[in-house]
Amino acid sequence: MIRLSDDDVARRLARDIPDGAYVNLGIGMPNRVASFVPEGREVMYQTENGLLGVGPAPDAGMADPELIDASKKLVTTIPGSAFFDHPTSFGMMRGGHLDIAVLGAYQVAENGDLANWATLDDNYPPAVGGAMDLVVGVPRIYIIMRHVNRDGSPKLLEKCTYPLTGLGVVSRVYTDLAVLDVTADGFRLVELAPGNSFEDVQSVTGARIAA
Amino acid sequence: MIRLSDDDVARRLARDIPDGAYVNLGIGMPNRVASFVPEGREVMYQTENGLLGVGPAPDAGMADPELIDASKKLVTTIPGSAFFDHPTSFGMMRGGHLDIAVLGAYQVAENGDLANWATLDDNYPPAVGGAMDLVVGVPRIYIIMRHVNRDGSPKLLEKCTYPLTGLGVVSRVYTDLAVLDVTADGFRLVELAPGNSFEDVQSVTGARIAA
Amino acid sequence: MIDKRVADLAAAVAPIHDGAAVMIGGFGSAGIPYGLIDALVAHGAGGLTIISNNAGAGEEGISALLREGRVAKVICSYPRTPGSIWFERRYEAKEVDLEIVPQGTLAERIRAAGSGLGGFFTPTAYGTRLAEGKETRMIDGRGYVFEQPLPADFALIRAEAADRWGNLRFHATARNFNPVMAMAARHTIVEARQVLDGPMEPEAVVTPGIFVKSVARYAVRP
Amino acid sequence: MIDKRVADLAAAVAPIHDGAAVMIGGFGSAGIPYGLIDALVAHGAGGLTIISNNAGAGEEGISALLREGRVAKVICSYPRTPGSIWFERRYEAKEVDLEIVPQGTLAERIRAAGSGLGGFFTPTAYGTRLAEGKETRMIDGRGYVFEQPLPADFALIRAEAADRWGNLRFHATARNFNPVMAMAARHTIVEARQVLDGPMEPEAVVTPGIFVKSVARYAVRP
Repeated sequence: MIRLSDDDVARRLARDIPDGAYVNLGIGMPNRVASFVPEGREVMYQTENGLLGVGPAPDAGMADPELIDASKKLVTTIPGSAFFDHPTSFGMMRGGHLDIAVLGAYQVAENGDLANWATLDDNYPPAVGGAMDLVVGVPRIYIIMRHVNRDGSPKLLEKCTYPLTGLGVVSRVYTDLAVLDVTADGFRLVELAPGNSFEDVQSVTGARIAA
Repeated sequence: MIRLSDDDVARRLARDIPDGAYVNLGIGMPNRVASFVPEGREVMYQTENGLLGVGPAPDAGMADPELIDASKKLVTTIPGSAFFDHPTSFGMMRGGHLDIAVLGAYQVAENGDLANWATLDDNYPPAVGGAMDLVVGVPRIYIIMRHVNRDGSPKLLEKCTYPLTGLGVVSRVYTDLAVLDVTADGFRLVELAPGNSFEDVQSVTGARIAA
Repeated sequence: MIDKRVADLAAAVAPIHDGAAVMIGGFGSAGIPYGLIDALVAHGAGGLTIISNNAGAGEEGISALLREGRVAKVICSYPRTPGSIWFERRYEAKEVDLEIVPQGTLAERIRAAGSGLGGFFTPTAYGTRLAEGKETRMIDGRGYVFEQPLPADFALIRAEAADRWGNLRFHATARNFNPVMAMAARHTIVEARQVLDGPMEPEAVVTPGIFVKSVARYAVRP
Repeated sequence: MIDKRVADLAAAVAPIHDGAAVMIGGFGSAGIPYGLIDALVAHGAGGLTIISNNAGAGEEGISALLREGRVAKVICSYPRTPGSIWFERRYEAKEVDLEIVPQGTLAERIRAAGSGLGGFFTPTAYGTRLAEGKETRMIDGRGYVFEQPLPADFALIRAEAADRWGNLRFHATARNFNPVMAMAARHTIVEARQVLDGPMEPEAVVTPGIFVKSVARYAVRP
């Protein structure tokens, strides 16, 4: 199978971020999306730690150590930015004010259940952060992830086996093999990554995909 | 009986406002208290509409029409003032952050019940404002009022007959005849207005006063 | 590009439909969006539910909506200020419904709606007539009343300054209910005394633009 | 006269007793009151319950309290950042209890405590492991979890500037949990990068001084 690079998946997702959108990007792969949004679109990124209008990394020597994003990376403000406290930040999320959140996932189920905060390994202390607040409040939850785990096992499933982050919350999944919508009838194919067949993708997916 | 003037009752109450106190003054008689607090005490007055540190009326020509108190009177700021929104203002009240609220009353019962927002006259539309929030949150509720109604009937009672503002909330009552604490055993005399006897005051009070 | 500025007050209130629930900021005479209310009177929408702290005084603001018969219901804490003649007339004639909510509970119900909460327990009004028929609960030996979120279709907001992103700041005690109502309506409309050419300083923003749909200039100060 | 300024960080933390519940502001490395935490380590109080978003990283801040064995319990949303070695060590040795709370629920529980509410229903965590054993309710067809207020004995707060009345403002994303924690503790202690000679401008105040007990200067920026 021909797999898109992480950057190409981020680039594909970025095409679906419309001009004027308010967007929260999760840590890791989701964070790359910002750099691929097409020119001419003004997108306001929210970071849960109190900034709407997250700008790019600062130029050398211009860093402000108390101006960071949720992954603790140094960032900047842009024209139109605003600072606020945590209750306001999470009111934005839960209250349905953001348009899109882009998150990573361990597992996504065909009913839209999402598992992205804990595995079955109890040796680690659990850590949840803001993921559960985002998924209940933001109307469009886009997942960006590899289609399968490193051992080849599927991440798209009939039912999640890992602890859930939220129930029935995922709108769409962008992987290195396909874009899939979550519908009332389960996964539905939106598009295949170039060079792959529907059967190829179905064969590495743990739930039925409607074509 | 010898009755104190409203100003003298306000002056008496003002003596009990300590230096450094955070105080909410209700509309009407309670509002007069501020002008009688002894020199040298710094008191921060809160007005429910979003100002801590309410200053005196503005000088002629200096009025800001959007700088008002809860009774819609023009006010000023003082050094240390802060503006805030309604959720913060009522968080201050309910959260127990203020020290004292001074309110008027229709009736006070010996168990500390307060009636100060509605009478039994149903012709008027009801109106409650912030009174119910103040009484549940502020640890010391001081009532300033005339001891009896115009028709001579008592306002201090075994049980309120008017709709309640709050249950068991009153700490102390300042009237033109006496100062009374509300205790677990009912009203207790703190002091008599000069020239009155205990019997005089008891005779116009609708509940037993412990001397 | 994000640009929430609209041509004028009339354009700003045009989407308000008959039967809408409309929050209106302000307390006393401070922070009332008089320009937007006048535009709403001219616009003509009726059967409105008005959510505000007061119910108008004199002939201006909410009083004008009541006078013109546009209001089906008022949800407020204090409808009875001196001069609330139009509210009293409509209320006595049973032409308008009234729901009285303690002021802090009103603010908190609006905040719950804007923040996506399902309701909360407050000690306010426990044991009083205003808690009748409501769920109550004893928590650590104290009585609480369950209160539900209060959302709206529209909010009319008065700001001191706005930028094209909809960021707002307020003036003195004109802040009051304006920031929390801006969060709680599906469509928040702002009149700003100043509409800035550039962006507002990020630390000075009180209401982030995400809560705002449109901004019109109205420079008059009451 | 109101003057909340104290001589130094040591004087500010002196009232903190063994077994106290202590809120600590900050997210990542922004807005953490490092000066006050160092003073608390030197002060020696132990058996503490720490309420914060994170559980420290490296050898500084909350990590230092964990390293020195002063922490009995951590209530936080995200204890596992790269470098949270001291938290992990204490947790694996079962020397510290952990209560994980979703970040928005943590902020809202703290706000409920500071605002005198008895609890609230949130959709966050409904149907997940973090809602196990909690009261739930269907509201308009959607599942909600009941969450209780979370107060504290002390809060350690990092501000950009403070005046003698305790009014505070913050810098950039160092605001985060600091304002809400300042409301929720019985005794709120502030380190401010600048302690002003005069009053702060009333419109610029983010945390009104009523929520603050003491202010010490700590000019170091991380």
